Amino acid sequence: MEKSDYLDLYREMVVIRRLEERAAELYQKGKIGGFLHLYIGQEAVCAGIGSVRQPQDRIITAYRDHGWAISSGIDPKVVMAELLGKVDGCSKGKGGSMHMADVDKNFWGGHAIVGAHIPIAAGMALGDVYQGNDDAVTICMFGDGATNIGFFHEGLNLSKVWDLPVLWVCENNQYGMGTSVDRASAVSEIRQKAEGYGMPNERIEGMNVIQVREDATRVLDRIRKEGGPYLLEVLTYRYRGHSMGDPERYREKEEVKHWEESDPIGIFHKYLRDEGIATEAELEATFKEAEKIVEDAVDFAENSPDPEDEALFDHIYAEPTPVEYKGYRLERESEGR
Amino acid sequence: MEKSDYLDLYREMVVIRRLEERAAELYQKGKIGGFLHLYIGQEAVCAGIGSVRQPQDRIITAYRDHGWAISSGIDPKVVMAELLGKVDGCSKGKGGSMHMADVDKNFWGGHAIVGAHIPIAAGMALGDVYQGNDDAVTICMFGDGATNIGFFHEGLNLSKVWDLPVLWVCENNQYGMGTSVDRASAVSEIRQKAEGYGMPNERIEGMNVIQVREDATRVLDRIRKEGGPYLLEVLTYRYRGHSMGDPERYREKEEVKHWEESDPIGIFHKYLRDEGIATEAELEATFKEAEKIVEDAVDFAENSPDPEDEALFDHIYAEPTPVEYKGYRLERESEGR
Amino acid sequence: MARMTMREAISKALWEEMERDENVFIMGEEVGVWGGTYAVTKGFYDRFGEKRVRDTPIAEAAIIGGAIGAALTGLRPIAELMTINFAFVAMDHIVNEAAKLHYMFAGQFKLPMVIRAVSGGGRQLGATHSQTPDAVFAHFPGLKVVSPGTPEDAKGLLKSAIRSDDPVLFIENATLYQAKGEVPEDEDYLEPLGKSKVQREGDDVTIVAYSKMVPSALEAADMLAEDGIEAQVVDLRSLRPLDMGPVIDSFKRTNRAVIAEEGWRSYGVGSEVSARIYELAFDYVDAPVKRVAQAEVPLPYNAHLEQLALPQTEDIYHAAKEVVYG
Amino acid sequence: MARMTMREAISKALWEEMERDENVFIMGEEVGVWGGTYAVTKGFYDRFGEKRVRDTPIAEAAIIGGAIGAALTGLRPIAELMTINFAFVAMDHIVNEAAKLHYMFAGQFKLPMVIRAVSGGGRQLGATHSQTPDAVFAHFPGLKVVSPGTPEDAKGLLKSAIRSDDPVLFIENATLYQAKGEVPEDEDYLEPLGKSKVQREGDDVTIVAYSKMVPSALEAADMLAEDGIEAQVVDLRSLRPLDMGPVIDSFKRTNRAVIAEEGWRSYGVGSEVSARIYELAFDYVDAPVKRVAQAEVPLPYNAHLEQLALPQTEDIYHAAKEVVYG
Ligand SMILES: Cc1ncc(C[n+]2csc(CCOP(=O)(O)OP(=O)(O)O)c2C)c(N)n1
Ligand SMILES: Cc1ncc(C[n+]2csc(CCOP(=O)(O)OP(=O)(O)O)c2C)c(N)n1
Ligand SMILES: [Mg+2]
Ligand SMILES: [Mg+2]
Repeated sequence: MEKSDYLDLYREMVVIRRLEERAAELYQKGKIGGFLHLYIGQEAVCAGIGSVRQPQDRIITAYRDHGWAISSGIDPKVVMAELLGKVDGCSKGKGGSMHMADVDKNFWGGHAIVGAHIPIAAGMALGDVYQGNDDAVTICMFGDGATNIGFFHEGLNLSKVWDLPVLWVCENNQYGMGTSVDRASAVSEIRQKAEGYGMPNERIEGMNVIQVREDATRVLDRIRKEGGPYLLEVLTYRYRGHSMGDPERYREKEEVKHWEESDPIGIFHKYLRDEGIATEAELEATFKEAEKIVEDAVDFAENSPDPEDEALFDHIYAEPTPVEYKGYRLERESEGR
Repeated sequence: MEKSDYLDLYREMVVIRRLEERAAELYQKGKIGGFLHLYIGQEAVCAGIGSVRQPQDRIITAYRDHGWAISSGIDPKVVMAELLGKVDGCSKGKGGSMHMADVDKNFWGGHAIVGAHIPIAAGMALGDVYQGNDDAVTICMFGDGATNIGFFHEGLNLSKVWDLPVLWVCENNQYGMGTSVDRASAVSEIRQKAEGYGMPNERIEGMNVIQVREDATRVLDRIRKEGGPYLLEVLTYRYRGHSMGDPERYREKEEVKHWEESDPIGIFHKYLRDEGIATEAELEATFKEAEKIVEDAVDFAENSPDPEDEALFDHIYAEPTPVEYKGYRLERESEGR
Repeated sequence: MARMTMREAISKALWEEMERDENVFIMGEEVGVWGGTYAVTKGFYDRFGEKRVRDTPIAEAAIIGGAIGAALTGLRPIAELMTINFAFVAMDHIVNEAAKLHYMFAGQFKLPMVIRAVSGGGRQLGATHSQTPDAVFAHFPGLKVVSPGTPEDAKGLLKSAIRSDDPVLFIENATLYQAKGEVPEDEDYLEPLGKSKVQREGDDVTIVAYSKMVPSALEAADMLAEDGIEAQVVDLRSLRPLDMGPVIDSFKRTNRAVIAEEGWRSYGVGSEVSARIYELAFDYVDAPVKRVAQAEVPLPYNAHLEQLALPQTEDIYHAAKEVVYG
Repeated sequence: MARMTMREAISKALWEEMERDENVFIMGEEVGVWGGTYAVTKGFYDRFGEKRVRDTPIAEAAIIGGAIGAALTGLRPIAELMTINFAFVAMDHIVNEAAKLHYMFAGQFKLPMVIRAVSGGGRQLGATHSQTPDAVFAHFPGLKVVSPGTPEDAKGLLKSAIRSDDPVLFIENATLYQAKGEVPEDEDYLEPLGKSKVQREGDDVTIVAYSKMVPSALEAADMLAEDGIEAQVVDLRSLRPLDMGPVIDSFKRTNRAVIAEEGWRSYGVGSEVSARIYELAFDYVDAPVKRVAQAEVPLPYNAHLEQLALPQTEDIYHAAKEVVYG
């Protein structure tokens, strides 16, 4: 990695963090609605894996997707616009926080039903194999909680039976909403579940972006060479509640504090400085750039218009298809009542 | 075991076999309809486990349930009547082949949706624990194919997280319809799936009823002592097609022949004779008794009446509840049109 | 009577039934330590302990399947699905197992269980989390489907559902949790399952509604009253069984009807009610029955578009005026 | 034209589309080595190989989820669900993913996929295996739901479904597989999705039907003709979109209608069609529209009871006579 690559990675992580912080504020102000799941604390995972994945590698994740959207190359402006439900958002305001995607960047969302995207990921990998895209790996993220749902089982089994090139990444942040791994899962190490599928697996630490990069590189190489799926459990932590309005009765303040000591941005900052890759001043400047990027994103998003009313009926189908019913008001208007 | 117990067990296995053979004939004659899944070849499993389970142990299985119905204590007459859809059947003709049950015998069916009964079994075990029925084990059977569906995953995980006394029994007859284990499952030993739940497990041979008895006794004892679930994979084979009308393109005649050499009835017969437990003449006599029992069952079933028309509307709900619609003809009649 | 929110009424019903009967217990995601995603079971874990307030893994089929199994042993589980959108993950257990086991085994199996689930849109949760697919569940004989529109009914119906020996899908509406009303304090206050109820009297037009659309219909009725039109509001409360009695009684006087539902129109609740009105009161029809429902799109995240798609009080008001004036 | 069974017509449509487009492939339980549970894909495995005729584990969510993923990469999967009863196991993927992904991501995702499933009762398969819950799927915008009543339409509609860029649930009826009819041999013979079709002309009464009820309606029409009543039979063919055009055209002449469906009546197909007839042709109604449907019970195993519950040709005949003579 060049120095600039390091700084790019650092900037990206700060952008992700900062964007989440601003999103939380905008949520409090009522500018963002619905559910908002912040990625704060997990940045090393998306930044690490995102920085080593190849363009042909498909990325697909759950609803905690802002970090992955940015690491996949979506402009923070576009991410923020989607959060505000604006027409310049990556899903034109129709998807919101949980449904970011940019197909051109090979980023396939953002899926809100726990675990439902897991079999979909297997299917995408099948698509690549079928079409002879031999070098492509589908990288599919899900939480620790998601590994208890049937979709996980069916998806992992299929990927192994059909020997599909999928990197299954469990972002184990130790809770599914308020339920700790031990209270929901028969095994405390998620990687152990792969044993039931005879699937190679490992657990890695997820707070050090450099380490995540290296591990991900190694595992992606292995899949490209040997084919077949691999389960990577990445141990991480979310500093904020599950979503906005989480009473957080399920964990102690001390536990959060403890994990904040391994803040992935702090660790990377220290590493860059201690290794002499960048000076404090350079890091400071990069940090400022990141903040500016996010402020610009907020401005952009706030100035982006709402979708037109007619957009309500776009994209129900890919082919021209009559709308069954437009709601009482619009039907009335269109009938000139 | 007393000598009479041995002969009872032998008789039971022959009854099960013979009942299936007669059912196949009655199916060909159009007296049995729907799907008919024969248990022939697997008799040692239900006879072995059924003979050592305690009355408080709940039995629940899939649609291949005639053997389990008999081993659970349902009179073959009643089983045959159900196959013919008659009012004297255990489900009064409403359930048919796939839905035998007798709650008084703690036999909870007969379930036709692959794997759907697995979480139900976990719930029954929960019910026992909740109510302090400490000595009860829920014994839940399913096929090798069923271990690939999400229900299996959710049910096994729950049983381990809540430490429920369930004996999970996979009757691995090596095919789910026409798909061999290797083509459908990531691991060829089903027992290995238990590793993903940190669950004790083992694979046993399923053609020798004495061996199955011993293994089941040991495992049931263990559950009663130590609590928690256990996965027992029982290797067996079905000699007939998956159901009537199976083209059997998926296996060689030789393979079936090979397994017929380990016919569980033949093995037990030989054992009883070689160990000097019974003479050939006694076995012959017992075999005849079994045949007679089945013929009586057929007579009984054929002479049992169809349910009355009104039975159509019984048991939609446990509480008196209006029927939403009785069909055009009956509505018409009841309105006197 | 005490004034309380729908959330409190539901919570009270659960609490009282838990106190009354040891066999009643709750299982679902975040029902315990968290106190319920919508705070309905706040305090329950402390009072009743982890035996009776059971946090589950994220595994909806295991939640419903597990509840079925427990019910078979004589317990009275209340399984919470967090939202009805996740019911599809457990769909087989709801419609193929819970709805059918009693019948298939000729009455041998009893399933005294309740499935609680939150339905409805309007909170910018996007297409997968905002559905009102209630009619879909009501299609299946063997299941009872109940959805209250007022705090009072919420309490009385939920208590009846818990005491019922049949599987009941109890659908709540998240945007109604704050709605207030007078609620009987009697611990044996029960509302019968499968009975519609007149929530407002009027002779000019019948408005049929349930759940979220009940307060909307009542609001619309107030607006109509200012125009001199008296609307009778009939709350279905139960979608299966569907009690047309009070609807038809009203319709025979008003000869005009509007049906309001939050979900999609096609193959929805309004379809069935409309079809039955014509079947049961053909000779009383003075004007075409009107249906007010959700625009048939997967609900978008954007607040403005979402509201555009959802049926509004004004829609009911306009529909009623049109049906009265032709 | 060639005379063939519905099974052959469906098989032919699949075969031709597989030959035409490399991106078309089949996945599902027993579609390959076995040749399809209902023998629809017999010979496909030998011709197209295991790459394109893929036997799956028993894992319906993986089948539909996998097909969705493959479709996203540009392939045209045909996922087979064996029977629609197992669709509930994959319900989330059908209604929350397949039906919504295109919309939620503002058109970025395309899902050119077909889900084939067998619906219907009458084969003594018991309550869990005998359902006709087609309306339930048709409730969801974003999905297209098609169900043919004749071999000809089966071929033309299935080919259109495979070529469509939208997710299509294609519902077949097992008891119709042996039904025979003339089928165009043209490899580009396509029937448009979302269009109803008149299967018989008549001026006295409109019979609306689809799938299994189409031949029943035609039979009933023959019986009626002997009584001097000429029925027009309109085959919906598609439940979503639902094309009322030909129904209303016919109804405006006949002023009387019977709707026949195999599934349960409440919240079924007839509800929607009935409600729409009154909405679209209120001034033309001469008699109450009648619905013929399945008795609302989980279907029993016993053959006699099962047939008692299922709608019969005679029911359509009687309903039509009643609607004509009042
Ligand atoms: C099928 C389903 N059930 C429940 C939910 C509600 N829900 C949303 S997120 C979540 C917790 C998921 O935990 P985990 O997989 O660990 O991911 P994390 O939120 O920790 O990133 C739950 C229960 C859902 N969206 N889908
Ligand atoms: C959810 C579901 N999918 C498919 C089927 C159709 N089906 C019935 S039995 C069966 C094979 C099951 O194989 P296995 O679990 O090995 O049991 P076995 O028949 O060998 O006893 C299939 C696919 C079903 N009943 N339910
Ligand atoms: Mg988590
Ligand atoms: Mg098997």
